[in-house]
Amino acid sequence: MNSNSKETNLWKKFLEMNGSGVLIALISFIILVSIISPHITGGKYLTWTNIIQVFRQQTYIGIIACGMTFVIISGNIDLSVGSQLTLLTVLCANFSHYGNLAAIFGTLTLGLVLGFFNGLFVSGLKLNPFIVTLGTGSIFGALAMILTSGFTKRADSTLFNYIGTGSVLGFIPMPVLIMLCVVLIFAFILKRTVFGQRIYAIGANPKAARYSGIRSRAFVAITYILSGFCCALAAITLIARSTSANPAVAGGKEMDVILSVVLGGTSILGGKGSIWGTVIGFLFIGFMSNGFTFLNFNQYMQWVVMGIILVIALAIDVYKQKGRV
Amino acid sequence: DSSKKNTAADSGPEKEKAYTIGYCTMGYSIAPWVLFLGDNLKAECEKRGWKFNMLSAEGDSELQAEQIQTMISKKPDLILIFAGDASLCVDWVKDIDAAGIHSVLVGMDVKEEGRKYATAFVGPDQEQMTYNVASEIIKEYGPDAGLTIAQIGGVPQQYDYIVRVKGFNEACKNTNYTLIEPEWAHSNRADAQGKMENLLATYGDKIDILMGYDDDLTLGAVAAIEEAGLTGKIKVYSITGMVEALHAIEEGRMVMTVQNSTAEIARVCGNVMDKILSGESVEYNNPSELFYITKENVADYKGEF
Amino acid sequence: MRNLVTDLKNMKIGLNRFLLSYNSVVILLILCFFGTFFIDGFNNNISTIIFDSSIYGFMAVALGIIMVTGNIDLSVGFQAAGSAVTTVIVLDGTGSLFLAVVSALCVAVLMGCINGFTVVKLGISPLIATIATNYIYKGYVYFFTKTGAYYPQGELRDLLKSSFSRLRFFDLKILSLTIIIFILLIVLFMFLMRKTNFGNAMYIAGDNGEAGVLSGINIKRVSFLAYVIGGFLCGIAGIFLASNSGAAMYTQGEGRDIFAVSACVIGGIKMAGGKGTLLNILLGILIMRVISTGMNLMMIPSSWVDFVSGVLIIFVLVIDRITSIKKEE
Amino acid sequence: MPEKKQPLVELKGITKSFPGVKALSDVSFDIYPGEVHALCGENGAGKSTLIKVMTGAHKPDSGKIFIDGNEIVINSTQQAMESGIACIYQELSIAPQLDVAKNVFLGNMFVNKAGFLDLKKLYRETDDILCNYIGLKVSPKKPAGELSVGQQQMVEIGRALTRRARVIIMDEPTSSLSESEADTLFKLIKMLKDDNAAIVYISHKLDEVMNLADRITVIRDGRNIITMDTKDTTQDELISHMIGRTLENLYQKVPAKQGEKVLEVKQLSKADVFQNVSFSVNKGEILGFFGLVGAGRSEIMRAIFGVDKYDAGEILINGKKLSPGNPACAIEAGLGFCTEDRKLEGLMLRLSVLQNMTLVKLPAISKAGVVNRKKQSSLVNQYVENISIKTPSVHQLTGNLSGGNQQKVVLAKWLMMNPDVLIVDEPTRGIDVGSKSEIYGLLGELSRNGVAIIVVSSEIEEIMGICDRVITVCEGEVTAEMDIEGLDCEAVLSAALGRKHRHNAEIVNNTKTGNKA
Ligand SMILES: Nc1ncnc2c1ncn2[C@@H]1O[C@H](COP(=O)(O)OP(=O)(O)OP(=O)(O)O)[C@@H](O)[C@H]1O
Ligand SMILES: Nc1ncnc2c1ncn2[C@@H]1O[C@H](COP(=O)(O)OP(=O)(O)OP(=O)(O)O)[C@@H](O)[C@H]1O
Ligand SMILES: [Mg+2]
Ligand SMILES: [Mg+2]
Repeated sequence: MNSNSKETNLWKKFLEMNGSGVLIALISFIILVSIISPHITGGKYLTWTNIIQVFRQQTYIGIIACGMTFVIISGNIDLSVGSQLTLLTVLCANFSHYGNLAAIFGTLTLGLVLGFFNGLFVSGLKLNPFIVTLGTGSIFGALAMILTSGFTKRADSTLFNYIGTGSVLGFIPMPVLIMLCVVLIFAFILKRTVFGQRIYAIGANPKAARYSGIRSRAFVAITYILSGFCCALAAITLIARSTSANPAVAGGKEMDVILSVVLGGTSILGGKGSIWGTVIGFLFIGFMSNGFTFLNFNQYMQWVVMGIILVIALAIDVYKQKGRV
Repeated sequence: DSSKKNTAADSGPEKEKAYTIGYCTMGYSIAPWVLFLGDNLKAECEKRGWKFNMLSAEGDSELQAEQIQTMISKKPDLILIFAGDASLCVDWVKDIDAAGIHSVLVGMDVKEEGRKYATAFVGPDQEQMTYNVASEIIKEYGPDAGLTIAQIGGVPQQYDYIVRVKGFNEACKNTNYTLIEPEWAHSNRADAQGKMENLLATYGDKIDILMGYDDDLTLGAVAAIEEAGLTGKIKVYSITGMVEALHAIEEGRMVMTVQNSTAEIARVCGNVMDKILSGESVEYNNPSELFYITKENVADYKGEF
Repeated sequence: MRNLVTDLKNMKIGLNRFLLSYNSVVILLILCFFGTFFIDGFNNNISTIIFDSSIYGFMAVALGIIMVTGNIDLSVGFQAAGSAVTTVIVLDGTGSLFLAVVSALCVAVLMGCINGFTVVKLGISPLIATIATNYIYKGYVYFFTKTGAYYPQGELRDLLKSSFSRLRFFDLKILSLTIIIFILLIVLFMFLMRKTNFGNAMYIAGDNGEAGVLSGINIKRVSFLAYVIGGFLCGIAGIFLASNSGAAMYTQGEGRDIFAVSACVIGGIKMAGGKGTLLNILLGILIMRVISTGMNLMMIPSSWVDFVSGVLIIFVLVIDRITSIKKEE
Repeated sequence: MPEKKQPLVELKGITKSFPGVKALSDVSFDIYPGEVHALCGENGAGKSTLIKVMTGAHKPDSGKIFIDGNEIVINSTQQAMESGIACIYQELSIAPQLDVAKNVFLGNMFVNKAGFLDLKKLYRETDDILCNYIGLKVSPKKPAGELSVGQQQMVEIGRALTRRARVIIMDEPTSSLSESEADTLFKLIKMLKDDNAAIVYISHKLDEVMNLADRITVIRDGRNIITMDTKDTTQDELISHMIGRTLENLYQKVPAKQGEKVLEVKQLSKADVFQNVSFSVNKGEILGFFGLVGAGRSEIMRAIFGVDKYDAGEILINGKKLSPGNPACAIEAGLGFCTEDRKLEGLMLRLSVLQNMTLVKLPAISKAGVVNRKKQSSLVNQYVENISIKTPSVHQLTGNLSGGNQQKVVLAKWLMMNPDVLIVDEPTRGIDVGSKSEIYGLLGELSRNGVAIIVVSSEIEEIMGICDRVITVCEGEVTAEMDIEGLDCEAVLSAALGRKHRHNAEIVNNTKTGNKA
């Protein structure tokens, strides 16, 4: 190993960190917007309320992304989360008419069930995760339509109002608090527990994992169940906030989720990644769409710019991975 | 010319013939309003003991074009169309006409060049609807009040939203109002709330008026306004007329909504279909009444959903 | 002469391969049987099914070719829509159909290059890369279609309509220009993929790219070109889409990628790459179209179509799995 | 070698470093037409890297490359091939779904005038090569993935032949070849020599090297040590050059006292893989499993460990029956299994040394599922020292370690769970003598600590050197079980060959025990 000076070492460490490339892109984007926006819309971008707002808007993406991180690290993918979220919000809205507990527990259980189905197909029957979850996705989505026949369901419950609009210490909104809890717990599981460590192993080399006595299939199934659970949790916060659910709710949200995870430096090949990176990922997306409002961009501008920024951010991450296996 | 078309007159004397009505909608479940339109039309037909066949394109005009063809090949007595795109609809009514079937446009009219092929149009002029809302605003504050107006819509490429935005902006042309780029919530109330938060974070109380193009979404935005404690400061105008919206108006969280009543449309449509199928001639335009609901008259109405 | 012999031999091999992917054939036959006997108006719609299959087929084939090289492209839909928009813009501006077509193809190929660049040169994982580029193409399409369907004025529109998808020989829908060109292209690319060095390299790229590189094949170029070809095919799709509805629309791009993926998978293309023929894809497309048209004819809500195709995808995978287990034993 | 002739390829002062490792520093190497030039060195010495520089798979940081005396810069593998350099890489590079023929001619397919593939010629030529050169009796149309590892290796050798190259590089070609296959290879090499081709030969099987090579170049830690003519050197001298110290006897066996029976296998059978395998191992015993490649030993071990299913028979550990088809249970019962293929079955190449080593141990060093980080790293560091794993840090990705060190990481993983029975399959395949002796030492120490060890190996000396007892397997059947005491290779070999192929035994015998001086 050749010796280098302290700060370059620090710099190296920073680059080694998952999603640091995106972090760079994010920071520069924020700076750019906060400089430009006053001249365009006169809006102050970098304010506490705005930051909190981004967190709150990304709550449900964030929660799902945490689950997705597990799935992707274990070398699989779940394209059905969008439809799961839709189905679960719709169901949650229905349940809410039978009382809070029914709503919350009903939704969570069903989340687990949906996840279980994916897990069954992927690790039980060893089917290709990408395609299977594509399939289950369209099934769940269709179910949401069929069950509701498209009708917007409305949830009414005081507890929900509290979850949706309440806040802790007066400045941390309830949904954000829930998300933070999920983030911390999942980060802990991933980094510090046997389960987490073995998820990495499975993603890196399933065969070797099996030869080391890891019950890979069970573990993979569990990651999907976790993902389903997260969707349920997200559905609850979503309902709590908007008190209404229609089957159009979460069309295409899975893309946002996957982008968040991958932007965070989690390898789509599995075996590498972190929750911390995922947090950067979904904040990045949140700050972007929020920033576009500050720049008074219209939809097509947003899409073009978003696409370009994404490519750049991802390219940076690839570039700094060069030379490492 | 509806003479050559097969009507009760030439399809047998019996009055109580069970007709089949084909309904091609741009999307059954993409928004509550569309859904209720479908259900009410269905009710109208079944009330008369007619068969009601629905094909829904879920927002995909390409698919709707296919479904029109499918519907034609089914040879119903009359085809109702809630068009996803007024200009493409020209071709559709042409084909339907060529197949010798009556076509009635519901909720959304076809472009001029198509009107000679269609038998009738039922429903409000959506462009006019938002135009009128804007006129109300102008009447209220005057054209040079320098208002800042935020807009929130559903799906950017969905035709009914496109015309609504168009109508509103037309009306605002010769004023000195500043219209912020519309935000699109993709038929998701939570998103609408988020978008509104962003707008508030950006413009704060600079925003004088919010124009919402669908109550379901408007209500999301209203929630955001409440949280920001700007209720009453920001005047909220909207359309469709949901129950919740009427409550909001009563409680002063919204100023106005337009009840574009699907029941009303369906009722008128029913009468029109009766006429057509019994061979009578009908006006092309059959406007359904629009109700502009404000605090004053809100008590007289009850929302549909 | 010799070549002829070998050609014939390979045709035979091709036939065998075709029959090896029998599960999709069986599914298709069953569906058609069901359709002809239980859905009235199905037979009159067969030509329509084939017609639509070929229009959407271009995109599926584009994706399939890319999948063979072990990559994926989730932006086929908006590449096609992009080409459609370009066709209309140029036609509207210049009034020259020729220019319109040429520029549409150029734009589409350019999009393909962009994808190729992000995946191959920048080395971003294809799934993510094409999700990202998709935003760009989306933006481009939406910019022109944001006020609804965008079409050239007056008789130019009729020109556009009558020029491509409405062109037929002997006024038979089954002999539409669309279908003929589609079949020609399929044959052409099948030939390319089976009989040329380039095609062979595509399979190597998907099978074990590293090995290819070590034995001096320029795998990167192959994968890149696959994306370019994909773009080109989407370009053609776009032109026919534009001509079919005489306009460019945002919805021409929405959700097509999912259709394409499903078609490829149901046909039997492997995600891992290195396997599958265009015949597989063809089957997949037909199956998808038969289902959606059939259910339309039965007046079944289109959400059920999604449901069924979802079930079908999983079903096919399960069958696949079982047969592969059988092979192992 | 006739020195006046001009070297075909000459490397001068090649330097190459990877992040964290300096693989090559100022290495020079030359090769003349008609000679076999062996390249020797420990794992991680830089052999593969050097030849990858020669074939354009790696770009050197500095240094010159001359071909026929004039300097060139090799930018791509393609360019290297055009200038007549072909290579059989250490890691298999087979396209599994393509058929054999297309694999043999990978990258230089026949194209007719029209520009289309000439498949007829392809299969004709392939047939010719398979029969006349590499003696492989498989259909050219069979997917390469269905061949055995050895056969795949032969396909790659065939690939190198089709290039009509002037320089053919072979990086550990025999590591997964059966004796007969290896024999064909040696014949091939002789033939190529006579065609005045130059061959660079890398192998850890030093007897092969001594037999084949005209010259030997030794590199250590990425530096030139010496280049010498084979005829003026001995194997021991070579070894001392390689590891920088003289290695007194590779196998010093300190007999361990044996305890009671730990593992007992009764009538284990699996249709047409192995039949009625019965044996048992005691505490502190090292039991050898000898057989030719493809005899079915790995399958037996995999079945015991529960990776594969088996049809009949039962397995007892400490008298308790082991439930089949579940490695997790086997591990709980105190069984450890160090597989034959490191990269595929042993390691997570994209994970760190630390993560790899503690994979099995994790539950033991964690409370309520939460890993105790301190214990983890201290444990790992301790093992890294004890079995001297060469790595910049415990956080280095195992993919960047060299073969020997990777193997040690795998071993460490199993040592950590301190097993009652440890199965090691080909523990020293592709591993240098230095590490070899260390690994043997390790196994011996384990046995003295009362661990029962099963060693699967294709190298007779290994068996003779470290085992107390040997079981020979031939075509899935146990043909003999003998104590090593006063046993000679002959008996073991002929037992392994099932007596039928007496003649074949001679060949193997010669190549194996030929030059043990
Ligand atoms: N891609 C790589 N990235 C980082 N380090 C590498 C890479 N390839 C090789 N190395 C390092 O370079 C050194 C030389 O590796 P090389 O494979 O040439 O050794 P070798 O002599 O071939 O060993 P073996 O006999 O086990 O094959 C080793 O320390 C290895 O860790
Ligand atoms: N990758 C493979 N594909 C197909 N058959 C294989 C493969 N590897 C081994 N075999 C076959 O399985 C049987 C047992 O192989 P196995 O490797 O277990 O033998 P072995 O005695 O362990 O030899 P080795 O020295 O390689 O361990 C043999 O018939 C062999 O040809
Ligand atoms: Mg090596
Ligand atoms: Mg073995």
